[in-house]
Amino acid sequence: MTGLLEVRNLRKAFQVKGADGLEELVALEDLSFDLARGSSLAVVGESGSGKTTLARIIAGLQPATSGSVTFDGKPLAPPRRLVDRIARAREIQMVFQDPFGSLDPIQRLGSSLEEILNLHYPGDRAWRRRRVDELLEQVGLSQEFRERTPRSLSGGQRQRFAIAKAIALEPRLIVLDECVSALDVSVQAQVLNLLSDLRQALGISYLFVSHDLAVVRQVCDQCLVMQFGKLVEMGPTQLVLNAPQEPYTKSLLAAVPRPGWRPSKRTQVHQ
Amino acid sequence: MTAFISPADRQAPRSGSADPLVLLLAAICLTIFLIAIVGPYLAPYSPEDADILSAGLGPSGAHWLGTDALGRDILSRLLVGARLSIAGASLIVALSTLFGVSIALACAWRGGILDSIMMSALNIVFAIPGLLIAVILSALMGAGFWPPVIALTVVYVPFIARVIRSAALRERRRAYVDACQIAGFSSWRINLRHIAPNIGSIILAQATITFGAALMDFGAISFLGLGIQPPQAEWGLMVAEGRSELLEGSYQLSMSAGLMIIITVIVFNVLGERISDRYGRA
Amino acid sequence: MRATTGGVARWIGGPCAIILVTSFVIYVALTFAPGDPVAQILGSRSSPEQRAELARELGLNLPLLVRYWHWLTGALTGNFGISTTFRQPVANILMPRIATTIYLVAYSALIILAVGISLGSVGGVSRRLRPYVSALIGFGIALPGYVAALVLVSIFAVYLGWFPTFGAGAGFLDRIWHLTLPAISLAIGWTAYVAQISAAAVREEEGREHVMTARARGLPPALIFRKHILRNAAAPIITASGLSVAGLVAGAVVVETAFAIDGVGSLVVKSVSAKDYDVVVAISVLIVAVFVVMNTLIALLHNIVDPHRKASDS
Amino acid sequence: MTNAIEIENLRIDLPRSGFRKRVPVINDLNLCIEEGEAVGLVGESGSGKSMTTRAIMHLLPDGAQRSGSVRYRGQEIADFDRRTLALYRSRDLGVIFQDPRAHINPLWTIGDFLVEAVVANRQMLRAEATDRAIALLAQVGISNGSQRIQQYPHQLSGGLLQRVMIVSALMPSPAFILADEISTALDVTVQSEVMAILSELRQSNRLGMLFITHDLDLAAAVTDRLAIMYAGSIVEVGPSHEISTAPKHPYTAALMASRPSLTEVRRLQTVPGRPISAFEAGNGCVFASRCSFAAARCSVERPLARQEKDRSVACHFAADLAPAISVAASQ
Repeated sequence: MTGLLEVRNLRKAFQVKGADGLEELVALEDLSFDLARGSSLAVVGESGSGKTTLARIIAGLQPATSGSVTFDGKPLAPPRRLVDRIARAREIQMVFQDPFGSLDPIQRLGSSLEEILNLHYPGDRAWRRRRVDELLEQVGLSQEFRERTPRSLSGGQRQRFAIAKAIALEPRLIVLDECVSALDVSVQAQVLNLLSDLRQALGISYLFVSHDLAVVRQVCDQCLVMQFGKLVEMGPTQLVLNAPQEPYTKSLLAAVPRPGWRPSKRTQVHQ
Repeated sequence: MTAFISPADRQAPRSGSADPLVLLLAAICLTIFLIAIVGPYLAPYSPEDADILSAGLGPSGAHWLGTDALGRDILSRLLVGARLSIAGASLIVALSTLFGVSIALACAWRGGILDSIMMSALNIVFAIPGLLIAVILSALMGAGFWPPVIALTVVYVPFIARVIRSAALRERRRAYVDACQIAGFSSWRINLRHIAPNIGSIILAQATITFGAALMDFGAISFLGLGIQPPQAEWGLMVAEGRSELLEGSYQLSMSAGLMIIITVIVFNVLGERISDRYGRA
Repeated sequence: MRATTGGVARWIGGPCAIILVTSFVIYVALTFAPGDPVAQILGSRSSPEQRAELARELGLNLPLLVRYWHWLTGALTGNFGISTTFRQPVANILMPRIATTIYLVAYSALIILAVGISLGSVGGVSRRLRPYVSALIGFGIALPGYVAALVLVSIFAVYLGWFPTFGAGAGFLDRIWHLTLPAISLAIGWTAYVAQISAAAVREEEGREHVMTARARGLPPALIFRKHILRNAAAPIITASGLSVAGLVAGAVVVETAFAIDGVGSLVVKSVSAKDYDVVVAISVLIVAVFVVMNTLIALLHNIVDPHRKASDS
Repeated sequence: MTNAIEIENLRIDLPRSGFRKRVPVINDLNLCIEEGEAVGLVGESGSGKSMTTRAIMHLLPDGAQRSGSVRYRGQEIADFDRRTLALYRSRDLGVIFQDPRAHINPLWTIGDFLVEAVVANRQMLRAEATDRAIALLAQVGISNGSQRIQQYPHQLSGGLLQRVMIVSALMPSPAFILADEISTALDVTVQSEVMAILSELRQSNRLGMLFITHDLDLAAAVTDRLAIMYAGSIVEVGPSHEISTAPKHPYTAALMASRPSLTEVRRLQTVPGRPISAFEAGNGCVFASRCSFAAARCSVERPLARQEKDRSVACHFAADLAPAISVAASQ
């Protein structure tokens, strides 16, 4: 099994204005991991763990401060030129947390998908229309959605459409940044099942960023726990969640409400 | 962080039907524009023909709004004056919106040095009061139609750029812009096809409100004697021409021109506010 | 210690730099303005030799930067050049007029702050009065100062005879009497603007969650309004008030002309028409300075009002 | 035991953009909370949970129309005069909101926020109140209270700020706590700690509580009874441990079955469609459009809540469905 994505010594620091001029805020520190082809890797952590920064770097929205990201054997640099951006778009796609902000509010769904297809695979109209219908169907939206705008969609429908946009280019990796955390539980289940189905059908890899351990278990076979920008623990999801090695992972697991659970004062790990 | 759970946004069955008040106001605006275009053909008298014999007449069947001190028909001058006033204000709005929006989009998208240089340059223009710029530029270029138009364009560009820049920045931070980048779209496409249409209502509202201000300021410069020169007709100039008659208790000239300005400005302002209230927040 | 020197540089150096840059821009712009000041002074029948002589005397043959430097050093010692129309030093002409304009602007500023903020608060809080207040505001914003001036004159001066129609008066009470109508016509637009911003800020603050918390805790409505609504809405209200007071100085140009008041504003219009550029430059720089100082004051006040900035500043 | 809060046939209509008339957001809601009892109100977005807390505070949004009754210790709160209402809000209720950063005025210090209500309502003098605030801060695990009260909200983390919010609710020694999604914005480890503190304080002071959340497991862990809410109505009420192990209403069961589990991977049960609001519900059962057991009767006739010992279920077929539902929920 070769790695689809190899991350080595990744570091990201932001310059922020502090009390004494500029200060360095480290979001990621010396992070290394592999994502195997066809595998689904969860990145788990609480707020401030740097997981969203990692997702944005891999998707090409932010440059890293140092370290390297290799995709399919080729180094992945921040796409400065348009050609690079287009090339990256066909390899890696992303689904965002906020289902209400991540879609252009006034663009109809059909036109949104066609815009993407037209840019990457300029073909005849009939083919594009067929493909749009196919994509909508794949995420469980009927054809009548083609003429609707995101405004008239519920959160779950929006998120499913965002997934349709992500798979439209048949990428090899989809970065999912907290993509179900804003959804109601009953709707979240629909999206989680959809993600599992799509992975089986299309063989896409996921980098699944989440704070929710139960959700992670549902979608991912590999799991990476982060805290304060550093890697805490990594391994097969089942192993990490059933037999956590690190105290932080244990405390994280202990804090998740479940039947018979009682809140405890000593779960928060202070630095 | 949780802003997107706000119930107003959740389903938003925003009805596609337009606001009736907006339609009515838009109709009035169109009428004003129409008057500006066909006004000269509707005028019962020539606006520049002085007739000392019929000077200073009150309203009558022959002269609905009376005549001025030179015996010119006030209604005719109002109708003809609409052309210069409205054309001046429209040009100012069109030019300042064009430049303001382009600067704003470029600054918001690029950020960094371009943004800070642009914004400090605009801040320096801001540091000089608008009317003062207009007065100085009129001095530089001489009186007439174009000097106040150019001067007021310079004055309004920073205002528009500032408002639109902050709207564009807000828009740029929304996740759909990231999504567009990830889909491989070019910066031009993202700005022109996605960001600009989404802040379109803000641009429209800003332009509408600027129109009112431009009409008033264009008139002010003529009022000061630095813009349109007599015997041409322009509303602000007519207000100034009526000043001496006012002291003698005859107020048709100043008041009719003043009222035209006020009504036009109110209509445009209310329209602008309605647009931004109703369609501004996406 | 480092922070204090940095603060001084920011609060004093920045505004000074802007004044310097704008004064240069204005000076250069007007130097290239059409119309020859030498010809203005000597009249058209003067000989070329006479003109060259005067030009040398006035330093017009020197390079631009040197001339600006002379002007700047002069200006810093109160010498703004010589007016070609009045044939007197600019400073002598300006002094009495500045006093008049300050009276006018201060009078208007008082009206703006008192009426604008209270009208805005009422419009922001009272659901019942809101439509009337917004109608009033809408009318005020759409009323150009020069039209307002004429309306007020025709009603209160010509028809009722309560106030004089022109002039600035002498002595404090006479001045107040003379300047009432001009001050009101100057203030109307800006009052409406301040009221509009205040109403919007108060309304927005009123809908905030922390105000709901205050209500849920049973705090008295008057306390909620003062401590949680008005206090939090202060920032935009300060900005609007500061901008309008600065804008008054420019607005005086129109209103002083309309009421034939001998102030700085009417002088600039006359001087522009007469191509008396030394006067125009002096007044422009003066107005810009007031504008810049007001903007700095706004920023300072913001820092006092907002603990977030206060904390990151110290 | 007496009831602290009784809500009877509560209906709230709100004006809504895009609609001509007001539309209901809460419809025929009935709920009683005994003195000292903790009740969890569980529901998804748009179910009307937050509007219920606002009805209890008597702090409805502009233009809201309310019918039915909300009583506190037997007295109708709509009949309170201004003074009584202020005292009821300040002394009887302690309210904790979801997002402390938005719900605390950023321009005043923590100390000012904590003491202002009790001082303004003449319950305590400022010095007394400050001492109490510092003591309470210590109880919620903030030991350096005398320094904290001089700080501004932006200088505190979300978890600390939520504890400050809890202290502010406890300042006037209320009899009843209203907690609206108080841990949603917090990380799980912080949530666990804040909830533990709140439970402890509640038990030692014998406070009643209405705990509002979308997380059924969390609610079950900190309350005595649960009320499950859907589309502006309560569909099921009962003791927390019973509901969370043996739900009787199809919606409760669906909610549990769609939640992924920490311990095993299985195909999730999904509920088709999205959560609806009260005004979309029509005349029948509020859940009828998404219920997999729905029959013709369900979409025309609204089921009444059937009381059975200490549980009540609003479903026509609650008795018949029991076996099917217990299988679904335990999956």
